[in-house]
Amino acid sequence: MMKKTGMTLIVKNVAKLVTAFIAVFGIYIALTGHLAPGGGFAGGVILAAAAVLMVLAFGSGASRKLVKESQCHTWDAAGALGFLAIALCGYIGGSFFLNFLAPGDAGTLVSGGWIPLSNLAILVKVGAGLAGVFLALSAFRLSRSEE
Amino acid sequence: MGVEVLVLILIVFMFIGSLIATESGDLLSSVIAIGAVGFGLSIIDLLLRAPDLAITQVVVEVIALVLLIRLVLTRREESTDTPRDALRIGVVLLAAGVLLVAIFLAVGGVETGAGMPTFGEPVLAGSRTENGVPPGVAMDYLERSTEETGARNAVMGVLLDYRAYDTLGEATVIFVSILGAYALLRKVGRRKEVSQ
Amino acid sequence: MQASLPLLVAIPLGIAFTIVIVAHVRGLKALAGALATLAVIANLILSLYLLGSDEALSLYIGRWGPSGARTLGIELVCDGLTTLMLIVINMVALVSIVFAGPYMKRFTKTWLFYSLFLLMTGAMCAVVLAGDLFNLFVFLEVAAISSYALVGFGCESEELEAAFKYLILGTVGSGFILLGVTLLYAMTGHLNMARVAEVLPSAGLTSPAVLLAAAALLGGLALKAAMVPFHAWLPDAHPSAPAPISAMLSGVLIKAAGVYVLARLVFNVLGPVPEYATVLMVLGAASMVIGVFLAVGQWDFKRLLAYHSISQMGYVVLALGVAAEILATGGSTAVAGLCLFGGLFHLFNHAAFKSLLFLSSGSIEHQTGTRLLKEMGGLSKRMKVTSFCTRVGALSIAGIPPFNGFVSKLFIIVGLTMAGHPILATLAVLVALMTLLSFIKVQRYALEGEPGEKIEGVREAPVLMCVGLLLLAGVCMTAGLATGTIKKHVFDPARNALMKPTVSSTEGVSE
Amino acid sequence: MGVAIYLLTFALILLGLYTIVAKKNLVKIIIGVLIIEYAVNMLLVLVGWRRGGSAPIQAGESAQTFAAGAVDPLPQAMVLTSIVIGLGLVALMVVMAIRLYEKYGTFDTDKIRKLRG
Repeated sequence: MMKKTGMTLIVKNVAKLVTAFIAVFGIYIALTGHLAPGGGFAGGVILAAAAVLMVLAFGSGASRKLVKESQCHTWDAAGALGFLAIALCGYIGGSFFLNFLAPGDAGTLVSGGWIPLSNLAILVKVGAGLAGVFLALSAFRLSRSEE
Repeated sequence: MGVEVLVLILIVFMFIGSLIATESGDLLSSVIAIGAVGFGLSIIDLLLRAPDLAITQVVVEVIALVLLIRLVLTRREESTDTPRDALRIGVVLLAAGVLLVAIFLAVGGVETGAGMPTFGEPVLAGSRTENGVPPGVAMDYLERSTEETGARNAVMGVLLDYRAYDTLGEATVIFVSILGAYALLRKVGRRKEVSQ
Repeated sequence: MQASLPLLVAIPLGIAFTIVIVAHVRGLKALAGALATLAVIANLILSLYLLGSDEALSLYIGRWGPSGARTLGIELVCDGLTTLMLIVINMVALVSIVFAGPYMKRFTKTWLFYSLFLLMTGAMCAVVLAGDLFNLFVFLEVAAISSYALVGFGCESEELEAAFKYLILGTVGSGFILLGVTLLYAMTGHLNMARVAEVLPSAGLTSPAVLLAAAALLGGLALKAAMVPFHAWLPDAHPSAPAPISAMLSGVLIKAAGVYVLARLVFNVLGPVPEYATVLMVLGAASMVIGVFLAVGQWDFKRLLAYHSISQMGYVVLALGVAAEILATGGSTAVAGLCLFGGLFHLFNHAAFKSLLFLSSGSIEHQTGTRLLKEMGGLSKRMKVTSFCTRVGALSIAGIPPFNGFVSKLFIIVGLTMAGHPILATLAVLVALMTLLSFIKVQRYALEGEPGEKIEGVREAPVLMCVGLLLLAGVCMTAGLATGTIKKHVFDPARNALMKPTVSSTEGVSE
Repeated sequence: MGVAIYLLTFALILLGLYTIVAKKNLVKIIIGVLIIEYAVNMLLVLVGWRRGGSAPIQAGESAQTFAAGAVDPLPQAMVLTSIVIGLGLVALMVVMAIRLYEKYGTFDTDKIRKLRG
């Protein structure tokens, strides 16, 4: 029960710090997607990379206590649903996928109408989805080894 | 000129990397070689002025490599080198030869205007105007994206506004494959007991 | 009416996402099936509603309509052919999902199944609605990826093996389709199908680069449609999937993602050129003949059905190819129309009877636990409804007069003869006879005779499964008799959509 | 120069195809798919590039100047989508291959052959 999982204490502590930075960077990349290179998808993958680091450093058991796979599913679906909802909101303005928000001042964070929102939805979707796959894969053991 | 030379060198590098990945006897080296190919592609993206792609390619490459290494490490015993099947390879080479000729015709027909546009002179730049092919939609995106969508990054403008519906498809693709991965990771797909 | 087009995609996708959330809420897991059924019913109603429009509908996503000679946004097009495909997709989807209710009880985590099923259905609707090459590719991928996962849903070793094979070949096909789209974009600077079709002649309809693009596209799509040199994955993948998915794959997916796109590209985008027509005719004739030869020797019921799918789709592609040839060489449009009607009607009929047969085989497998014909026998005494439906499906596919398969095969054969291809027509007749022979075997071994030891104590399938079967049997029996009415309302618009030069209705819009 | 670049890209596609057809190891087959994917994505970026072009991110210049000098954003948007599709496929292929390994104990396609083909 007390079997040590994951890597050494140094790695774990560094990983704790770095994971936070990576996650913040992923969110930053996604939110500034309409201004600079990047976008929701790249941000989401970076977010998932933070989860990968966590799984590698702490082992799958400890990570799964922190983040449950079912939560990943739910957030994954919620992100997708959010993006679809943005699309359907277009009907308020008259048509599917209508970007009816004002474009705003090009170059500022709040510009591009719904583009930042879409990026956010994709960030949540991709990040949660890929993190979930990693958790599932890290927990997967060949059944023959259990015998 | 400089960019083209660099791109050519990088493509040669990618080709060699792919060849190593294909022919290497050790699976882990294969996977790492293909990772190098991916990073080569992301540098090409950078050289060809596609920073969005470069970033995405790098992060995706990292994730794909982790996945592939996870796959290779699954294996317990060293797998034997795969035997070659002469007939199969012969067929492939033949088909490849025929295709190469066709491709050469297509790319080489530049002078007559019947082939692909010359590298570096896309339809966007008006290379086909005299044949009656106008610059296409790309010009409109560049001219109007900032004004109409408010996104300075024209790629994001295209991706999330002009062609947002594609992006819905893209989000769905990743959703589907993740869901599919979960579905295939189930230990027990079918309950064994007979109904009734 | 236009505004409802995106809903055909948004409803299944939205419900599929919702199912995943709902499945993680305690006590709501059982809702997945009901939600999915509702979504498919809504889609079917929508597509029947679209049948009421006389002209082709076109919708630009967002506010990005045509500007001058260019189309910035993505266009959804709903003409006669699209409506036909939408009805086929949603009809088979509805029956399959009703059937899946009891059938999927043996599987674990069925909410994954329902979600993937809806994603596949929604993506196929998106494929047939797409008026844009890249959009078409994206949704082809969604449909394909969900089908890869669904083929392996049982997680047995054979199923995973088939799924992997299918995945690899399917992905190669997609790669070539994307290559073709890339080349077309490089040549024309457009992605909108109608615009590409407009600009393509100035790049030369049969110039080397366009031919290369067409070769990549046709090759990739032939792989998706499992035409003969590229058919290796189908006889593994279709039988391995759970029965409702087999029905969806054979009944709909190879049509929506393969034959439909082939037809759309050849007739509406690349233009019916003799070269492509020849390709289609060769692919079609080869699939038709080789598929049936491979089918005759099979003893696994589902595998036999899978090979017949190749053969029957060969009929459709052959008819389309002959029609393209006539249109390309400037022959009689009446004959071309006849071939097209035969081909499209056969596509519809195949969707009905092949889904019916796959679902019947699923019902038999569910009750008896075997797929081998030799282990069955005497089922007509034990499973009356299933046997009746199997008979109806077998008679339809074999082309026995009052059933729908007869009518469409007749039209194809007459069309081939009138188009001056008596040899092909003879081949078609021979293949029909072989099909009949093969299904006599099914009747003889599975349904007639004395019950084998495995069959003792077998009971009829659950009610919902029988309801699904009877629905499709009804379609098979009425479609042949009501050919005239259906032709006028469904198939004539579909045929006209293929016979006019461009896919879109944009030329009607004056800018 | 341009022709050489195009030809090498096509050669890369063919190399991927060769890998898929001739190799009998699941990992190698997956690598073949990846090679095809890279090559097609690269071709898309190549056809959108214009000599001396700038990145399609408008900094401060007028729309006309920007449009006259930037590379084509549409293929880039397409590649972005295509990369995502590729990642999804990799995830699915890896999962399938792991499951196949679990069932058969090998990556060799010759030994993974319960189906009659």
